[in-house]
Amino acid sequence: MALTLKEQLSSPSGILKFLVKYNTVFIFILLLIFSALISDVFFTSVNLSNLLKQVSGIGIISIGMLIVILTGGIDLSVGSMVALLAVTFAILVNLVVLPLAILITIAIGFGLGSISGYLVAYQKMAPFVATLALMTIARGLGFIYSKGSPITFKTYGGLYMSNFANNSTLGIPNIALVFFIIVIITMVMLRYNVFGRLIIAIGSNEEASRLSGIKVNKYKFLVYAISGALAATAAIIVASRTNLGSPNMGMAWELDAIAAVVIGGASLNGGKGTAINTLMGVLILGLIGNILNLLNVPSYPQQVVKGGIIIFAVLLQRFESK
Amino acid sequence: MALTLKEQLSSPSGILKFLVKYNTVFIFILLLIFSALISDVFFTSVNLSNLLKQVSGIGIISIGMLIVILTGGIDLSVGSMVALLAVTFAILVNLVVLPLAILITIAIGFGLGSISGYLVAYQKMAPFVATLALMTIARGLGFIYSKGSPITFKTYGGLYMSNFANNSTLGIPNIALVFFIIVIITMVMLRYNVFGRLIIAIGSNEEASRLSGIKVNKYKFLVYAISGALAATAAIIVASRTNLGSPNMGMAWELDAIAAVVIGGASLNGGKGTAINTLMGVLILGLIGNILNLLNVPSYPQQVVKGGIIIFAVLLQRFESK
Amino acid sequence: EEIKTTQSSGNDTEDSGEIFNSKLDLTGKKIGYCTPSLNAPYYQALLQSIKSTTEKNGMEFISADGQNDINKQIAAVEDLITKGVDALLLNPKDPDALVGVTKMAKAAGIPVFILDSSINPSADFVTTIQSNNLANGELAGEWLVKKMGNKKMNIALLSGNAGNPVGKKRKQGLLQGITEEQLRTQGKIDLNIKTQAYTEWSYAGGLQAMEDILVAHPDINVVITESDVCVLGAIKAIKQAGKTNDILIVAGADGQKEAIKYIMETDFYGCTAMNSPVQIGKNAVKYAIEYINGKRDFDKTSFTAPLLITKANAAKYYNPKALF
Amino acid sequence: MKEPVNEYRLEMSGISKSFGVVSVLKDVNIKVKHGEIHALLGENGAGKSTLIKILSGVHQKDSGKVVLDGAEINPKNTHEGQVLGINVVYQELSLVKDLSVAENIYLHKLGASKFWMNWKELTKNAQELLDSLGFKIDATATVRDLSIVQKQVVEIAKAISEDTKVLVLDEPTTVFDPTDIKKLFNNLLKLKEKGISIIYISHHLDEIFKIADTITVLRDGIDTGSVPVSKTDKDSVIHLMIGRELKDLYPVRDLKIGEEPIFEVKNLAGKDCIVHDVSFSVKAGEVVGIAGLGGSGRTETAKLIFGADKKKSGTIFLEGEEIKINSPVDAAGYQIGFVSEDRKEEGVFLPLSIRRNISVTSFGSISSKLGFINIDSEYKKVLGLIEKLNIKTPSSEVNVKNLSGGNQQKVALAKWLSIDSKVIFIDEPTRGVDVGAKIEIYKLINEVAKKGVGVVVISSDMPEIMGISDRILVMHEGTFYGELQKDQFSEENILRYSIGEPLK
Ligand SMILES: Nc1ncnc2c1ncn2[C@@H]1O[C@H](COP(=O)(O)OP(=O)(O)OP(=O)(O)O)[C@@H](O)[C@H]1O
Ligand SMILES: Nc1ncnc2c1ncn2[C@@H]1O[C@H](COP(=O)(O)OP(=O)(O)OP(=O)(O)O)[C@@H](O)[C@H]1O
Ligand SMILES: O[C@@H]1[C@H](O)[C@H](O)CO[C@H]1O
Ligand SMILES: [Mg+2]
Ligand SMILES: [Mg+2]
Repeated sequence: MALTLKEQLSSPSGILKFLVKYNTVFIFILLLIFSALISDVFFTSVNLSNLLKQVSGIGIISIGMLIVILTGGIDLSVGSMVALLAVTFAILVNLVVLPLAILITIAIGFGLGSISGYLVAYQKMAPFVATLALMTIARGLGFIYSKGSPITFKTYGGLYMSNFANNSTLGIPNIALVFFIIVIITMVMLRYNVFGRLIIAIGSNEEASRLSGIKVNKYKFLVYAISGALAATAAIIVASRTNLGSPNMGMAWELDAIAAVVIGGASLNGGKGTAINTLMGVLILGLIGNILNLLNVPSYPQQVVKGGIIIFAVLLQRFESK
Repeated sequence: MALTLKEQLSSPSGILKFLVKYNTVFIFILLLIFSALISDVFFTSVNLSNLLKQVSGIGIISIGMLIVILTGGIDLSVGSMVALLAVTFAILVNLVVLPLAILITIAIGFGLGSISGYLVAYQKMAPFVATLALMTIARGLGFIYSKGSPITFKTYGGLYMSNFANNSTLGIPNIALVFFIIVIITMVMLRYNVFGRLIIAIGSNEEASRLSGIKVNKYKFLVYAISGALAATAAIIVASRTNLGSPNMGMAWELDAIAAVVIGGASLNGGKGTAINTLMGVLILGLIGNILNLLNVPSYPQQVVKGGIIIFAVLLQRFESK
Repeated sequence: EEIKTTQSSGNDTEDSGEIFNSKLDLTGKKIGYCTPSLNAPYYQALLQSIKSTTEKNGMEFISADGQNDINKQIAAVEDLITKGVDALLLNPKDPDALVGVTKMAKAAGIPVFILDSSINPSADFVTTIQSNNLANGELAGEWLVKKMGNKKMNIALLSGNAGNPVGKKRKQGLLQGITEEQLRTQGKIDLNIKTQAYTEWSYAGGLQAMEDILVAHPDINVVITESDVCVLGAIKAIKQAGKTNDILIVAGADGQKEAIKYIMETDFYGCTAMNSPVQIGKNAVKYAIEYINGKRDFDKTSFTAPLLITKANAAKYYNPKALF
Repeated sequence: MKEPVNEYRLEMSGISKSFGVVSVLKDVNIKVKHGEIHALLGENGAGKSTLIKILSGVHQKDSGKVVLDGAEINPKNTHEGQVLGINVVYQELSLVKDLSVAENIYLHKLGASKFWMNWKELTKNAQELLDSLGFKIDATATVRDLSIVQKQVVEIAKAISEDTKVLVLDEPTTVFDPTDIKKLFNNLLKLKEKGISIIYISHHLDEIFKIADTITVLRDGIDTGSVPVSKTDKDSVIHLMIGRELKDLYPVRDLKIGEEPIFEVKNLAGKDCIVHDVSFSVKAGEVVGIAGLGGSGRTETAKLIFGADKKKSGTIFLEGEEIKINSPVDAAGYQIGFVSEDRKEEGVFLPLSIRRNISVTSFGSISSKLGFINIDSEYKKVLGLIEKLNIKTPSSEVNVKNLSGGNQQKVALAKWLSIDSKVIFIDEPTRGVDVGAKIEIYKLINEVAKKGVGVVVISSDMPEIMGISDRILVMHEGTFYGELQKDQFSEENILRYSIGEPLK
């Protein structure tokens, strides 16, 4: 009969299942060990903290992407949203008190995401098209509001954010902490919260969900709105790190985010994917870039090698899950 | 019984079906009429021929994208492939006779596409990841081979191609003719050819196709290879139009191509989509850019308006198909 | 080849319009400008300069954006030609790829002015208006050697994006400046560039590149760059690593206001060279007006004067209200 | 007909198969003669489908031997199986929805065929085949647009489109009404005459005794031997299957039915379907059956009421008050439940665990205000239901796609029967469920009704609908043609109303 989680883990086939479910973790650890072996500076605390800082922004939007992908959708607008919202935040931080600036930025992110959500959920537009349109619109607005130039933080609030974004707590960069907290919340939500359960259900069989009386449209709407709010969070973080908001930020980040989610084993058809594996996907992609830089691989071949490592990592993952 | 077009059109419900099936055509015609009304230079033969020239390259890769998407896959590498293959063609055209240069370029495109095809079909990699890796690799190789700079056509063969690419036959630009021929072949293939029917079958229900003894892997492999060959064709065309091959070509074209296919009503889950509607998707996207330029809309707002028109066009399409 | 040079005025005023003499009535004349992209403040500033100068002179301004794609820029120029303009100002994304459309313009009777970037001499154009990227780079390189003297240099190079011809010119200039000056003053070349990274002309790109460089090459004491923008983000990483006293920054362009401010206020940002979008824009419109008035004997290249900005003269070129 | 060389056309001997640590088949033997209809019976999860899939090449056996016409075979995939003359109608529909009916029927040939499609011939052959089966289906139609019955017919046509030696039908009639079943049986008898060996899997024992020659019963992956139909009867077969006697299949309906209708529908009509002028009511504690032929609009009626399809007109009353239902969300909000007949597409979440499937409708009772789920309560509830419905699984964490068909059906039911409803619509409640489990489901329906819920059961299974209903409404061409009270229940009466004729 049915086993509890603990019982399931303690049986030998349970361990195997665990390995399969979290194989991305092992790929990441493998890459980590490998990197430490070939570069003596890789495993320094400075570098690891750099690595974490470098991935936090993309990491946060990847979590938004994950929940959208879980419902079987996709959000191409996140990169441009980061740009527009970074500009928005930079404007706001120079105008109003910091907490308000943060709040309004996240609210705007939520609102913009809602537009995609509305088009997908209530107007039945293909998510790819709806969010592609929003991607263009957000980038355009970013340029319009910033007049094409970066907007620098000028107030004390900006300075505070900039310090926050570049400092660490207990050795972990603050912005990475923000990222990790978001990952943990998402983990908990996907396992133990009704919202999480329902978006997975929707992604694995939308028609069955509808006929189970689930408010499919509401949840589909919400995931895009949340993705927008997370893009705002990422925007605040990346703007604070550079002390300015630029309409050029987040270029093509949507691709990186989708890649992180998919490398984390999620299916673009929906219903499959976990926050912890997405975190691994983010770290794997970040690590590849970092180690190639440390090894001084010139830029052109770097792209080739990067593609090769992605293929290798995913093949390894397949192999493990066999 | 299969009805001919005429029969379909002669019954009232047939007309309705036709309207629904080809509603993208009507959206396009609507945009066309609208454009002609608001810009007096739009409907000049020069402008129309420009428009056709402008869309041919992306159009050709969109057809490759369509057949990949029909199987339920996706090919993110096409934009980078255009870059790498344009460089390849420029190198070759300066080295060997023209027909050979064309042949080898297409063969290389087919070969590179085969790598994605192999990874997806035989190694069961997620198409998004496999082709993303190839996207990075192809762009990197393009930079390596060209040493980062464009390679100019220097021989008579190059001159010939350049003339071909910039001239028209019977008022239609030659490269648009190439595009149209590819569209027609694909149309015929998807309706009357076994290969075409089988890729629809695979995209519609891969498991059932496998159970019916269809060589699913072979066909999945082939669509990526063909997409590669079509990227090569597009590369030859865009290189010839500019007289050179540059590793910066085709930036983000994969997104435009996917957008064209999806605006053409295809489903990213596979099994649904037609060449004629993809052609319309390509023309709609090209037309939006063209008319906004003609109307002198500045670049930043242009992006916003473009996004708005995409949403509008797709909503209209939904409305019509109700 | 003759070269004509005008004085750089810097990014003085927000409102950069200037009225030029014209015998003909310019009302109703159209100036078209095609930018390779608008994804850099520089391009935005250039566009604004052209726009305001055009409008100040009573003409209509039309623009088109190549969206960072060779083929899309060709399409954009074609659309401008279709619309019909009296002069086409073109900032080509690629020196060879845009040759065809200049011929198309000529066939339509439209004079083409190349600005900021270069184009293949076989193109049909009236003149090229740009800053002297090579000479500017050289000035910066020389300055660096003078500053460092015999001290051992471990250099990191921050570039824009792969394959960018303007970036390449500036890099050549920098290296030439360094080696020439070393040969002249020390009789040897000691050029030690330990690494290069691309920043995609962005703050965030520069920051990330610099973080990794500082880990991999802790002994770096000089950063040279093709543009201020590549290094402005990197400064964060340098500060974070507490190395502002150990590293000297030398830029081959642009004289962006943030960079000038650093030069004025700090010691680690050594110098940059003037590449004024305002000036280039003004000059371009000025030449177009001259052409409309019948002038035909233009030099093939019209450089703005090479100019190095250092602590000594920075205040003169600093304008906090400038677009760029 | 040529005299066969071997006594048996097909011999499967010593077949064993495990999925991971779960052993599904243990040393199973089955022998099928030429021109024989051989019934394969057993409880849900006994291993019937698995055995068939080994025969056809979907699964590979762990040990044992399969001999066809005297030669050992080892099909690596279904295509090899097909080439050898083994054609299967699988339990789960597996059609290619974006292709036409004709293409689906000849899909396996397309894979092997030349370059060009011969549309004319393809369509002609398919149409002839369908017509010969006696079902009305347009061969050029896209499969996506067919009803579930029509899809099942296409599956059957697909399997017999090839010259076949062994035809396997894995529960082909679960969506069929009696007339459809009759048509199918006529076809099977014709094939049998041609010497084709047929393996027939069904939980409808009446069918088996009508058509089969021999019976093999599987129990927990072990075969209990084969007997000719003439030498056995229903009770002993049931005993073999579940290891005990079954006294009453249908529970006694001795409960109190309310006076007032709890739920009432007036003049319902659908926007894009045949349903029109539908009026009926259900009282608290009442089980109302809806009978009718395939395509008569029963499913569409339920879906209209539940808000899954668009209504044209009609009013709905719940506990005497008019309510508006525009979507399933509204319906669920009014505590109206609906179990779909199409479990794969509309019922279960195949890639999710049993626990996650069942919980979907019942988070209210096991989660806090903020939506945090009390995992202990969840486990308790789910394990209780697994036990109650006798769902055969090693744990609640098994993905539903790895369950046998009948057990999937139980999961789909558990989702709705476990929560508090006022009215519940159940479309084909026991599709693919074995006799033993059927009782459990009937009991459960009874229990639910006892709580004062109005239950509407749609079923094509005559004995079932007569066994559990208090009243039967018979649908004909989109509307109720007549109503039968308990004392009027008979197959004949139902059929008369179904074809639009008055009672005798
Ligand atoms: N792919 C699989 N992985 C794991 N277990 C499986 C798999 N397929 C089937 N099983 C298990 O094997 C057992 C036998 O299943 P099978 O489908 O053969 O039963 P069945 O006799 O056809 O039942 P039903 O009457 O419900 O269709 C079941 O317990 C099922 O859970
Ligand atoms: N066997 C059939 N023959 C012809 N048409 C059918 C058949 N089955 C379904 N249909 C079509 O489906 C529609 C009604 O389907 P619905 O599913 O509501 O019927 P049903 O009575 O529930 O039958 P079942 O669920 O057994 O298919 C009709 O409009 C009819 O066109
Ligand atoms: O100098 C400018 C700027 O640095 C811009 O960012 C890229 O192009 C160059 O022309
Ligand atoms: Mg079964
Ligand atoms: Mg039904």
